[in-house]
Order: sequence, then C-alpha cells, then structure tokens
Amino acid sequence: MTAQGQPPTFVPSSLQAALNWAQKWSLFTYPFVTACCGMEYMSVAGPRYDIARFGAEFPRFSPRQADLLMIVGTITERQAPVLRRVYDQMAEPKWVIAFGVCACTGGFYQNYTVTPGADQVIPVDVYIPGCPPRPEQVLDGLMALQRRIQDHRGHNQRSIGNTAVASVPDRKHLPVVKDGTSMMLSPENRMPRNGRVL
Amino acid sequence: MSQRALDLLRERHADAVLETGSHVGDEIALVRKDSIFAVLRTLRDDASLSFDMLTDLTVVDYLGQKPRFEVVYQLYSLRYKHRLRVKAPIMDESATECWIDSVTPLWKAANWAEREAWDLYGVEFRGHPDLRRIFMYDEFVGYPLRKDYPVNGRQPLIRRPDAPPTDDLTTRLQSGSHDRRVE
Amino acid sequence: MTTTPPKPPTVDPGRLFTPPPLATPVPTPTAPPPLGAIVPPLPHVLVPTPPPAGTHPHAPAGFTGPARETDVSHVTLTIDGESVNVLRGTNVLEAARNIGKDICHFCYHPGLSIAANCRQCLVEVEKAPKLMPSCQVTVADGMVVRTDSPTVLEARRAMLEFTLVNHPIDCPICDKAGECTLQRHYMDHDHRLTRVDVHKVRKPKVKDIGQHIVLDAERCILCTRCVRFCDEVSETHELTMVKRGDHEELDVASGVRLDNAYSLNVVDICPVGALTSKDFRFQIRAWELGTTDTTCPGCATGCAVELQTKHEHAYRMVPRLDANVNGYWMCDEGRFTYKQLNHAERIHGALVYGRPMTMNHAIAECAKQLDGKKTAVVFSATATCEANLALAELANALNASRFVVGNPQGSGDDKLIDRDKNPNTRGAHEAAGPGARHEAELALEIAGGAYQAVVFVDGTGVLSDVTRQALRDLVSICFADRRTPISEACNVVLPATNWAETLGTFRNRQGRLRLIEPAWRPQGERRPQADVIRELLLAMHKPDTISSSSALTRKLAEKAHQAQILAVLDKHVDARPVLLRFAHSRG
Amino acid sequence: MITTDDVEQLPTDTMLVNMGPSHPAMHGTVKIMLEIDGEVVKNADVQIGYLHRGFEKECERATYTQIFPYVDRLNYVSPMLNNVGYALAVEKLLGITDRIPTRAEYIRVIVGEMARVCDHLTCVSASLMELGGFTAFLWAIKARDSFWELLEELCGARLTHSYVRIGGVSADLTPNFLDKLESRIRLVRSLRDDIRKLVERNRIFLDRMEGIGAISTQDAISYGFTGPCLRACGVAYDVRKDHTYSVYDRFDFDVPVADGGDNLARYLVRMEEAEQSLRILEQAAVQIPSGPVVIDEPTIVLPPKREVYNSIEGMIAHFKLIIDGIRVPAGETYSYTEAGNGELGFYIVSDGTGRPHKCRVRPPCFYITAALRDMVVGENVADMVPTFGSLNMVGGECDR
Repeated sequence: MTAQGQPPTFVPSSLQAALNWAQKWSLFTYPFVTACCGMEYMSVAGPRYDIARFGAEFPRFSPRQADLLMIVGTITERQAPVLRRVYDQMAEPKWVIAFGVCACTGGFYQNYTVTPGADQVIPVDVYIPGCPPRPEQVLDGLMALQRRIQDHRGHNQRSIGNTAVASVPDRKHLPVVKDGTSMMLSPENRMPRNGRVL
Repeated sequence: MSQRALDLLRERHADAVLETGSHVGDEIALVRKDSIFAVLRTLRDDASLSFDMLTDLTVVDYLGQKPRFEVVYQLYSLRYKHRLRVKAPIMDESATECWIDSVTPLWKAANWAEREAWDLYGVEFRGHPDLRRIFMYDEFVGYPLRKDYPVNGRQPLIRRPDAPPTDDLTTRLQSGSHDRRVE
Repeated sequence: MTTTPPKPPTVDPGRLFTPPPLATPVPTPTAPPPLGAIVPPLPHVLVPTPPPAGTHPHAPAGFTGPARETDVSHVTLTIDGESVNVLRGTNVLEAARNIGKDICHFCYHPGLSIAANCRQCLVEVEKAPKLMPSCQVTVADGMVVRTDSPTVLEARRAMLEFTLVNHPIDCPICDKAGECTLQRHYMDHDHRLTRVDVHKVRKPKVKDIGQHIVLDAERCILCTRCVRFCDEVSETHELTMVKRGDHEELDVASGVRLDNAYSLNVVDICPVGALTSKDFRFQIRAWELGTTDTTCPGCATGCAVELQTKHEHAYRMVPRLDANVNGYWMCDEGRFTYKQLNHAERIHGALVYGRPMTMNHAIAECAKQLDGKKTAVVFSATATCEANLALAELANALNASRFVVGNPQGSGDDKLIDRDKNPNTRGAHEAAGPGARHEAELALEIAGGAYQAVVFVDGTGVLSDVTRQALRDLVSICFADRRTPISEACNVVLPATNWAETLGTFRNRQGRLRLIEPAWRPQGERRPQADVIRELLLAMHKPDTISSSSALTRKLAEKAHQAQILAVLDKHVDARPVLLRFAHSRG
Repeated sequence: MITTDDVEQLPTDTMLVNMGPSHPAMHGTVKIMLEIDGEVVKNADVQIGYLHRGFEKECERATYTQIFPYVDRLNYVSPMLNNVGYALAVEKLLGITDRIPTRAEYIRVIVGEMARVCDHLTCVSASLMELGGFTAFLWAIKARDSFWELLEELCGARLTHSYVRIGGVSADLTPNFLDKLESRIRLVRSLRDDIRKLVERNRIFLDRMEGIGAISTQDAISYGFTGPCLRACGVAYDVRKDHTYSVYDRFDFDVPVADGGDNLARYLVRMEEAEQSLRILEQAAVQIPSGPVVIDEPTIVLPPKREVYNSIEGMIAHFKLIIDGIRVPAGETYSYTEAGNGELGFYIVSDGTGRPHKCRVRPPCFYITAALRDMVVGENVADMVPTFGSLNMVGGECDR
C-alpha cells in the first residue's frame, strides 16, 4: 500500500491531482438537515456568507447527485438507519462533513435516544464543532475538506480503482477502510427492511 | 379563577373527585382514574365551564411512591379564558393498574398526546384508536421517561461494525430490567 | 399534592444506644466452633450514659418543675408553637428534630459529648435572660422555645459571619466542598456578602498528622468534634487545641501522631475540610458520587456503611448510623475494604479448563462433570447467606460433604474490630449445618484424594500449594468475582457478583441479618451464585428447591422479622444510588 | 382502442409513498406515508420523532439554570421566546414574578419580539423556497441575520442564546443597542414589505396557498391549535393579550386574525404579526426604563465575580448555586407564554431540590402537526409541501 496521503501509484499523480482539483471546486452538497444547525445552514447558504463562493453552492436533494454529505444536526438512533441509507446511496467518491457538535459527538445530548456522533453510523471526513457552528467556521471546515480532497485524503477516495488502504487521520480510532467493502454492514447491524423505521 | 369549576366538580362528581386545591395560582383537581372520562366530559360540555381545549396531557412518574404515576390534563376554555389542571393517579406500573380511559372522543388533541404518554411512560390509554409509539421506534424496549430507565440506555438500531468506542453505556436492555446506575 | 419531598428522619436513635433484644433468638453456632465467631457484648464506648434526667447543670433555674405523675419518662414542651413530647433528658436540638426542625449546628454530634462551643444552635427560650445553645439545654416541662425568631436568625447570621472571617477561600480545592456543613449553613441561613476587609489569619496548610489524615488548620472552625472523638470514642487522646483567640488551632499532642484504629472517623465528623483523608484526597468531587447503603464486609461486626461509587468504581466507604451495631462509627481497616471492588483482575466470563465459555454452556458443562461424582462443597464465610443456602441445596442434591472456609483470623479489639475477618461466618455455618468441617480437614481430604469434585462458592480461603495442585486433578468449580489463589487453582471458574453488585445478606457476630445492596449492575456475565446454582440444579435434572437470590433474601428477612430490610426489598427502586448532591452534606 | 378487459387490467390500487424523513420539504425531519390514488392523497400517516432528543430526561439531571441551553434548542427558530417562557415558569414557582426588575422585563420583550419576527420570516420564506421562490428566502435570511447580529452582540451567540436568566437577564443591553435596533427595524420592515409585494400577487403562489390545507375552526380548537394557526381560523386568542404577562400590557399592538384556516390565511397572519412585533419593538425601545436587569436575591442570582474570587462568602454562594442549583420550593406549576408557534407552556414539578423532578414543555407545533393528516387528505400530493410548510413544524419543539 502507498504511504499516507499519497495517491495510488498506478494513477499518474498529476492526473489524479487534476481530478482532485476539479472535484474540490464542484462539491454538490446533500444537506442532511435534522435540527437547529439547519438554521445556520440557511445562513451559510444565504446571501451574507454565500457558500457558493467555494463551489459548494447548490444543494442536491438526491443522494445520487451529491458527493458531499453534510450531516446538519442531531442524529438520533431512530434517524441513524436513514442516514446510513442516504450515505450508501451516494456515488463514490464521496465526502462527509459533520456539521455541529451533535453530529460530531452527540453534543450535550448524552441520553437514550441520541447517537453519540454520526461516525457511529458512517465515516466522517471533517468535524465542525459548535452548537451551532458559526458560518465562518463552516466555511473553514469546507476549505479543510477541499485541502483534504486535493491531498487525496478523503475517507474513500482510495477506493477509486481497486487500490489499497486509506485511513482517516482525524481520529485515531477510526477504522482502516478497505476499498468500500467495510462500509457494508454485517447482517446483524443492517437496518430493518420492513420500512417502519426508514 | 376557575374555582367555580372545582365547586361544580365536587357537587356533580362527589365520588370521583379525590381532592381539589389551588397552587401558585393554578386550580387543580385530583380525580379517580376510572371516572376520568365522565369528569372531563362534564368539564367540556357544561355550558358554564366549556373547557373546549385540551391544552396539554402528560404523565408524571413518582418512582418509589404510591400512586406511582399521575396523568395530568391541562384544560383551557377559549370562551371564559379560564384554566384547570386535572390529575388522575395510577397506582403502579403493573399491567392491571397502569391504564386509563382515552379522552380521544372528547378532544382530537388527545390522540397524539396519549400516544406520547404511552410511548414514553407506558401508560395504556384504553379505547385509543391507534396506540402506537410516536417518538421511539418499534424495536425500542421499555419506557424511557420512567425514572428507573437509565439516562443513557441506548438501544441502537444500527452501528458501523468498526464504530468508534463510546465512553457511556450503550445497551440493548431486556424488558423489565433496570439500570441500577444513576448517570 | 404528591410533590412534597420526604421528611428528614424525625427521631435519632443514636442517642439511645442500648441494643434492643433481637426479634428472634440468636441461633447458637454449632460445633466445631466457627472461625472466631465469638459474640462479645456491645462495646461500652458505643453506649454512652444518656444525660441525667431532670435538670442540666447549665440550664437556668425555673425549668425543672417536678415531673408530672402521669408520665415520668416524657416531658412536653413547645417549639415554635408546636407541642412536642419527648423523652426526659433529650436536648432541645433533638426535640426540635422530632418536628422536622433542623437547628443548624457545627459542634454538636449525637455520638459525642456536648461542648456547645460553636454557638451556632442558639435558640430563644422563654424566661431565659439570653439565647441558649439548644444542644446543651435539656428539655423541661412547659418549656417554650423559639428557633426562628428575628433574634435567633440574626444570631445565626452573626455567628456564621464570625466563623467565615478567617475561613480560607478554598472551596475549589477543598475535598469537602459540596458536602460541607459550613457551605450549607451559609446558603440556608446567611447568604450575605462579606462586610469585613481584614487579612485572614494564616495557619499551617497541609500538615501530615497521621497515617491516613492530613490537617488544614486554616479551614478548621474549632468545633472540637475530632478532639472529643479521640477522647471519648477511640480513647486515644491524640488531638487538642493549641494557642488562643483567632490564632487557636487544632493540633496533635507533642510527639504523637493521629494513628489510632478509628482515626478516619474524624474526617467524617469534621463539618469542614480541615481533616481530609489521604486515601480520598483529590480522587473525585463529592457531588459526583452516588451512595448506596450497605454493610462493611471487613469483619464479623458488619458495620452499616455507605458505599460511594461512580461508574462501576468505588471511591470510599463511610459509616452509617446503626444504633444496634456500630453507632456512628467504623474502623479504618474496614474503610479500605472497598479497594477489593476496584480489583484489577476481575472475572467477567466463565472459564472452563482455560477456555472462555458462555454461562449456559459452562453450566451445562458443570452439570455434566458433577454428575455422579463424589463431591465436596465448600461454603464461604465471605459469601452471602443466599449463596451459602443455595450451595446447601446443591450439597443435598449431590449429597456431598460440607466444609466452611474463610479468611484467617486477625487482630481485634473490644470496640468494633472483630478478630474474625469474615462478614458471614454465622451465615455460612447455619447454611452448612452441623456436620460442616473446616479448611484444614478439607486440605487433608483433598490431598488424600477423597473427592472427585469440589465446588467453591467463593474464591476466598487459604489452601496450601499442594492442595491447590491437587485441585487441578479434580473437577474443581469455583465461583469468583476476581482472581484469587483458589480461583486460579480451579478448573472451572464461574463469574459471580461481588458485594457491590448483589442484593444479599450477611449474618454478623450478633446474629443480625445485615443487608448489602448493589451499587451498580453486575458487569459482564456475573450473576448471584444462588441464581447460577439454581440453573445448575435444573441442568442436573434435580428438583428446583431454591428460588431466586432475591426471594431467598426476602425469606431470610421475614424469618428474622427484619422490618427495615423488608422495607428496602419492597421499595421498587432497589439499590438506586442517591447522588450526594441530593443527600446534602455529611459531618 | 381500449377494451373493457384492458381497463380491468389497468392497476387501480392505491400507491404508498414515503415523504421524508429526509426530504427537501420536510424541514425538521418528519416522515409522512402517503397513500395516493393518482395525484390525490387518500390517507396519510404522519410519523414524527426523528428528532426526539430526550429533552425531559436531560432536564431531570440538570439544574434549573443548566436547562436554558436545552430550551434554546426546542424551537430553534426563536430560542429567545423559549428562554423567556421557561424563566417565567420557574419564577412563578419561586413566587418572584412580581419582583423582576422592569428593565429586565422590557429586555425580555425586546429580544422575544425580535425572535418572533425571525421565526415568522423564516417559516414563511422556507415554505416559499419550497414553492420555488428562492428570492424571498434570500431576503428573509438577510433580515434575520440583521437581527441575529444584534442578538449576538448582546449575548455572544447567533442562534442559541441562553441569554435570559431566572430572575432577569444575564447582561444589560450593549450601549448603542437601541440605536442599532431602530435602523435594523427599518431594514427588516422594508424587506418584509418587499417579500409581500413579491409573492402576494403571484399566481403560482396564490394557487398553491389559497384554499389549500384548510381546517375548520372547531377542528382547530379540538386539535389544540394555538398561535398563528389558530388565529388563521378566525379565533383571536393570543396569550399576550388574553393572559397578559411581563409588560405586554404596556404596548399598543393588534392581534391579526384571518379566516378560512388555509395556507394563505396562515401566511397572512404570520406576515402581519411580524409587523405587529416590529411595532412592539419600536414602543419598547422608547419606553424601556433604566435600572437593574436582574433580581436582587442572593439565593437565586450569582454573586459578582469580584466577591467570588476575593471573599469566602461570595465563593460559597457561587459554588452552591452552580453545584446544587437554585433551590425551588416543592410544588408544580403550568406557565404559558405566546411563542412563535402559539402557546408555549412549561409544566414544572419541583421536589425542592435544585433540579426539577419533571420539566414538561407544551409544544405548540406538536398539536398542530397532529392535524396535518386531516388537512392533506383529499388534496393533491403537491399541496402537501405548502401545507406542511405553513404549519411551521419545528423538529426540536415537536419531538423534543
């Protein structure tokens, strides 16, 4: 496997860099808006803090058309399978931003119904703390993600082509992700299919 | 303000009304649970009271006391602008005791409110059109707002097989079991 | 309204120390004599003579009318307009408690003599020229007391203000903060900002005065509770007050250290953070602890204690009032028994011949192994009565021969420390029945190959290396909550709950049932031995003669007519630790 | 040419469609299972609870002061109103309602009405965006941000303010707050008028709002409607007028009422209420007296930091108020205020400690969302979106 942060060897790195450059400036966001942070998301998209300046302008409400999943707000245990399905439906390469501390760790809702962090359900590239984060902070997080894309360090960028392994350096305990497969759930963790919970 | 309502209740439902009183300006009537429907119907239909709005319905859990639960109805009359709180005690959590008549026929607001009370406190509302969980999911075991349910007794539907460890308790509780720890 | 909080306990039995006769006659231990199960009379220090009936030397004249003929033992007085009827000789402070009025005080402690030097409990007594310390004034017929008149309230505030003049601003670094009596009284009675602007008197800060205790003289409010404790209860006279005026401070007598066997009690009774325990210092903030009423497993006395825990970790043990057993006190040795709960090598799952197994498989395996073997069952003096009784059923089913093991004897005294270091010697012997033999013979017979199987109900006990080697060749089954020499030696180890995880009973040296309550949920696959043994019996297709562990507890309590244990069992919320912040302050 | 058996072979059974929980129009996650016959909704099952965050459970282990951040996140479109409502409830239980300083009451009114304007504009503009009117959305967000910046200047947070305290507010107004407020009011008013001009004669808008999602007055009352949704049914019930609290009796404002109970009525009521709130703001900015902003009661209010660091008395008071919380006498009360969505009630049961035994919030939009089914059955699927939007269902408040 290649060292951390380097593109897969058999893809010409210049071409890869060009691809990454293109991808980082045309992120299509899927805003998975659940809670308070949605208010700030409105402001981020609004005229004053205009996220369009960073190419992440247009919210796509179909996971199949989006490559950036923004988890905006609290993820409850009831919501988690939905989030998982939306993530699974997104085409690769895809990136995930946890918007707000609830999405990062559950925030100050440490109780029976709130999932302690969206990364319990899906891998996350960038964590934006704050309750809710200020729009400037969100833009900062977006730029962090863009750097990450340019450096080819997205959590599943490596799975383009059947090359080796990437690990997400943000959190030590985040797992090693083999090309897309470990995103599959073991049967006992798979969400109920009877449509009640979804 | 709605002292009149209390007097009328005491004369009409002498046997049903356990206690009436006023606390920090709120009128309160404590009513036996088996006659709750009759009492509330009187309050709604009597022309001199006409509590036409069920403002709120909830349950309080006094764990370790008897009666353990209290079903609390907040009533309001748009015509007379007066309020009344009706409370019906429920002895304990046993299936034979932990129920009360649904007031859905009286106010449509009771529909979801009673579903919530059932969902979070496990109080069964007899005669409710569809008594389903409303906040929690169907796989959830137990009634989270009861005082003996652990604050962090999570029952996850889904986790990454390699999810980061959480520092607090994440359990799938057996029904009826209590977490002995107060977070 | 059902929202009123529970009233504080109205009467404090700590005053009347004479042990009432047990409801049922104490079963006499059977031969051979159990390990050091001597039943000494209650230590005399725990039975201070109640203050003399009638007048108190310091009480002003005119209070001691002749007692009415109607009832000699009781007097009736009026406190804040309420008429109270209490025992003659009670002091006003205790009498006020009868009607739920808690007169604030520092120096008074029901287990100690009365000094009346904090002047915090001053009350107004009719016909008295000035305010009287309610802890020192004994009640008299027709006495009229006011605890909430403007004068009294002002006096309280004034006294608190004086007390606080030299008190250091230590709350953020003080172990007592959160359970501090001074903090509580200030919030309840004063909450007035300071009016004095003087330099506080400096005194020794971190002074090592004993093996377990650190003194901070600045925080001391000179209530002399600790001094009186060392004079009257431990009778070792280490502590004293030196210097005068606002330079007065607590100190140990020259050339002495505070090293008696009960020294840590002074930390409990210290109303502020002047005396702190080295063991508990800076471990955790008091208000984060949950506290559970339970029993000290340190020795056969079975002192009533509170176990204070957070997140499956025990932090300290403090005594709890039980007039019949330990009064207000406990020994230092017993305090540290909580450490075994934080044992590094806990056993969470079954281990069968070195292989980890689920409980069901392990039980089935044991049933298979035990079937038809010549078995010895080993009762333990450290296991609960329930576990031992269940084991007795197993013994009947297998008709096995019975042994009782326990910790070796240690040193004792005539107060609370018993030579028998096992909490449940009597319980074990009751369960084992007359024929039971002890450790030495067990070793002999195992070495002699008399048995094919041995079942230990508990990991305690001392066996020689040879015997433990011999266990390897037998079907040796051991219930254990942590690794011990015996559990290491046995082939099958079944996880069992320890005394902080289970609801059970000990029988102490007096023959009293002592209740232990769980402070947290059993970890891993641990379960009470009784429940596991029951499944074992079922797996061996034996008649289901025992019920669940909690049912056994209830049966025992009913048999012994232990009302308060039954009350605990009846309470729906069994063993739910009360957070200290709700339990207000100690000391 | 279609024969009869061809017709018989056409599928005639109804279809089940999931709207939500992750759907562009389901702001605040809710899932609606629609049984549709062609375009017409035959039946609908509204499933909420995807944002149930255990508000009550959290409150039971938090001190009365620590609960403010939680109430912020109930109706996160207008957190200040929740703050005020909760503070009033605890003060009622403490029996200090009459002792709150007048300036504090005025400040509460000001921040509350600012939040109300934000709430209404956000609700309207969000549902307009779902109808395709993105411009209105941008304008409303601009107006909202102009107010949020003021509030941020006041308490440091744009959205979740936690500004109100039991017994008053946490800090006095910033020096030139009122001047800024005046100019911002002008800005917001002009933006509001622009939005009205933009949409109210727009054919698409009217077609999708007028007569859609109507509910009868009787049903609305029976469902426990309050606030704009009830007033859109012609019932002039406003807690600020009918059970006046704080200093609302000192202002001259009207309670807008519309009839029909359809989307348009709700839209009109909200827009007009925004105007009335701006009026209240103007009056309050003139009337507001000087004085303390928090009650003088050492058992409730933290001592000044100078005392905390330099005197043991202040230290103890601070310590106990933080650790044990404010001791509220045992008892229970139901206190109610007019929030963005209607009557926001707090039913608090105290056992005498510093933490509530139960802190129940009466969420207005919970009862309003309960009526959604009756509103959409028989309408087209497309009408689902404006109807749901006009109810202003806020997840944090509805699911708590």
